[in-house]
Amino acid sequence: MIVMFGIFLLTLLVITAVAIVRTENLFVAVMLMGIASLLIAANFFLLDAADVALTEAAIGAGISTVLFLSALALTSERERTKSSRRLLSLAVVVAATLVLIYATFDKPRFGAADAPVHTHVAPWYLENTPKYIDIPNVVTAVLGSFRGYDTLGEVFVVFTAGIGVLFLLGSGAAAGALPEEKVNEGLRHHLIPRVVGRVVIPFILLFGLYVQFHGEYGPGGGFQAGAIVAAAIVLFALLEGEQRALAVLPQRVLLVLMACGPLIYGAVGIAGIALGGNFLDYSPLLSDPVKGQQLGILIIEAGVGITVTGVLLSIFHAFAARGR
Amino acid sequence: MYYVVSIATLVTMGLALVRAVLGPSVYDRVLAVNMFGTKTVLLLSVIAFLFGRPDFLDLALAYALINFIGVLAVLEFFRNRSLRRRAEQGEGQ
Amino acid sequence: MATVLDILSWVLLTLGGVSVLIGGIGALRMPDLYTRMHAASVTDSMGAILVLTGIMLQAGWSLVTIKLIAILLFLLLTSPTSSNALASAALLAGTRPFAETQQDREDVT
Amino acid sequence: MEILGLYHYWVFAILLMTGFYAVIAKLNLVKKLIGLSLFQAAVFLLYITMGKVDGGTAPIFSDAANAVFSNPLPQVLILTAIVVGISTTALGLGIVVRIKEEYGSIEEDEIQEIDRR
Repeated sequence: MIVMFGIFLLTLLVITAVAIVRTENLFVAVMLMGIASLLIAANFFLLDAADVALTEAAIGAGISTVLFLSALALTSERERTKSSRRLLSLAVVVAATLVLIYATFDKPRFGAADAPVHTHVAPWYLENTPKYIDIPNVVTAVLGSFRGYDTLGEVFVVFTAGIGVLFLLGSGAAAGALPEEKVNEGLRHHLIPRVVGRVVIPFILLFGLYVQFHGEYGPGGGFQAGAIVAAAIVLFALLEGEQRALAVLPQRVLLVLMACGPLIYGAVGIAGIALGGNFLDYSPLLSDPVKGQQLGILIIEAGVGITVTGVLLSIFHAFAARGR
Repeated sequence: MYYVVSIATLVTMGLALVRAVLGPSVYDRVLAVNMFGTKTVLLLSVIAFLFGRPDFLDLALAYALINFIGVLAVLEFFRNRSLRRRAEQGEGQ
Repeated sequence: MATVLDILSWVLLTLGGVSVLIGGIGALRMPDLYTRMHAASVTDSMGAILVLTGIMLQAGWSLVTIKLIAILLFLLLTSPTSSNALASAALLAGTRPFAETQQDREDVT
Repeated sequence: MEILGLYHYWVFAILLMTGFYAVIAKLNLVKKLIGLSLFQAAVFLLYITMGKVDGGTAPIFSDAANAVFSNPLPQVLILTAIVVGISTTALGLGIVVRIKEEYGSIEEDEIQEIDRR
């Protein structure tokens, strides 16, 4: 039955995707992307990926809509011209789809337990997580410890992307079209969102911390928590004006936060070497290797959370500053 | 009994998607996204119980908390646009 | 006692499902933005209250119930807020309510 | 039922190619980025689909004994990829905004027209 739910949601997702591509109004496309994100998160949840669903929720529900809308405000809301090679593209795409669908007939059936993916390293992770790390959430264990290198790389990619946006757009303010007194006041004149926002923002921050530090025991971790905290501050900036958000967390602080994550992560790795282990081996951190692993995961998750918050907020402020 | 609620929610999601695709105005699409968000919260809560893993309610909680940021961003977007248009008209005169 | 709770929660869940469905149909069939918003947002809150209370009765007293109460509270706060924000965005952009009779037309202008 | 076992992969194929169509057939740069996001989402879906095991549950240990767990590895890869995806999309949007400021347009053909002059 739950499989049928998944199939229904996927069908809705295909309809949404086609509608996204067909519409010429970019604002509508962004709104439909919001729906697609909700559908994808629900699907992840049905496919047993609670952690991934939480990440998609944290990113897709707020940040990505806000970013696309600020980019639209700076460019245009409509597609103006139509390509002359639409028919050719359609033919290519249909042919490629058919080839891909033909290729799927060789794939193991959905949910097959003996599929090649499940016979390689995954059973080892499931079996040895209690032994080496002893935390309930295997995803966090693999993310933080077994494949710590991977995650280090991803943190650097996020960091680099944030730096890239700051290089392109600058962190300062550009001259803008809005009259001075109207700038930066956000939705301050809309009483209801403001009051509700004041009530909700502390809880979002609290929930972010919960997700950050409960990540070893339930769905959560640095990536999700970073996005949730960033969402709370973006909400604050929307309601109270961007200037006040910058007063709370100035650009300088955000830059430091961005750099903190990779530094903390790398420092933990080097501490492992200094204490006689390998790079990113957390076992020597404490006398008990299992406790050492847990400590290492806790610290690097905190680093990841700090970087993700810093990068997402810097990106948001960079786009918002261009709009002035 | 959970199945009845989930099916009702899924059908409603389908109806909301039809509204989002048909439009006609952009606000109808925002309305549909908003509806879709609440329905997703309900669906996720119910399915967490269907799975027998109610500790996954965190996901529904995340959506309940941050889903309205998107709509507020839309409000801010339209406010800025009308301000900008007014400023341009002011320069034109 | 357990049977009473079960029956009560089933009734609540079914009513919740019905009200969610009514909201969906209303959002599809109503003639203009504001009536659609009315159909969607009111049943949103009603459906959330009924469904989540129904689940709560099934869950019994635990951390799960607290989480469900939190979800319900935040939904009741944020969902009407976003409806309000949407309505003010639409009014700001100059969307007028649908008017069927002469009296209505005079009222909205 | 046998044929439905591949439905998830077909949706992946269709979604991937819908995104790809937006990238190659649309001239608007923001639309191309939206297409790329769809493309990305399709890949995420493929990975997570492959990790699912019948009768499994999320790979988070609970009190219930003898549970079957789905594959944690694809979930780890995609979890980080989602955050990387939004950062790189933001980078792309930043480039588009700069292009708009320099060229006054975000349509591919108009930009090429200006370049040719």
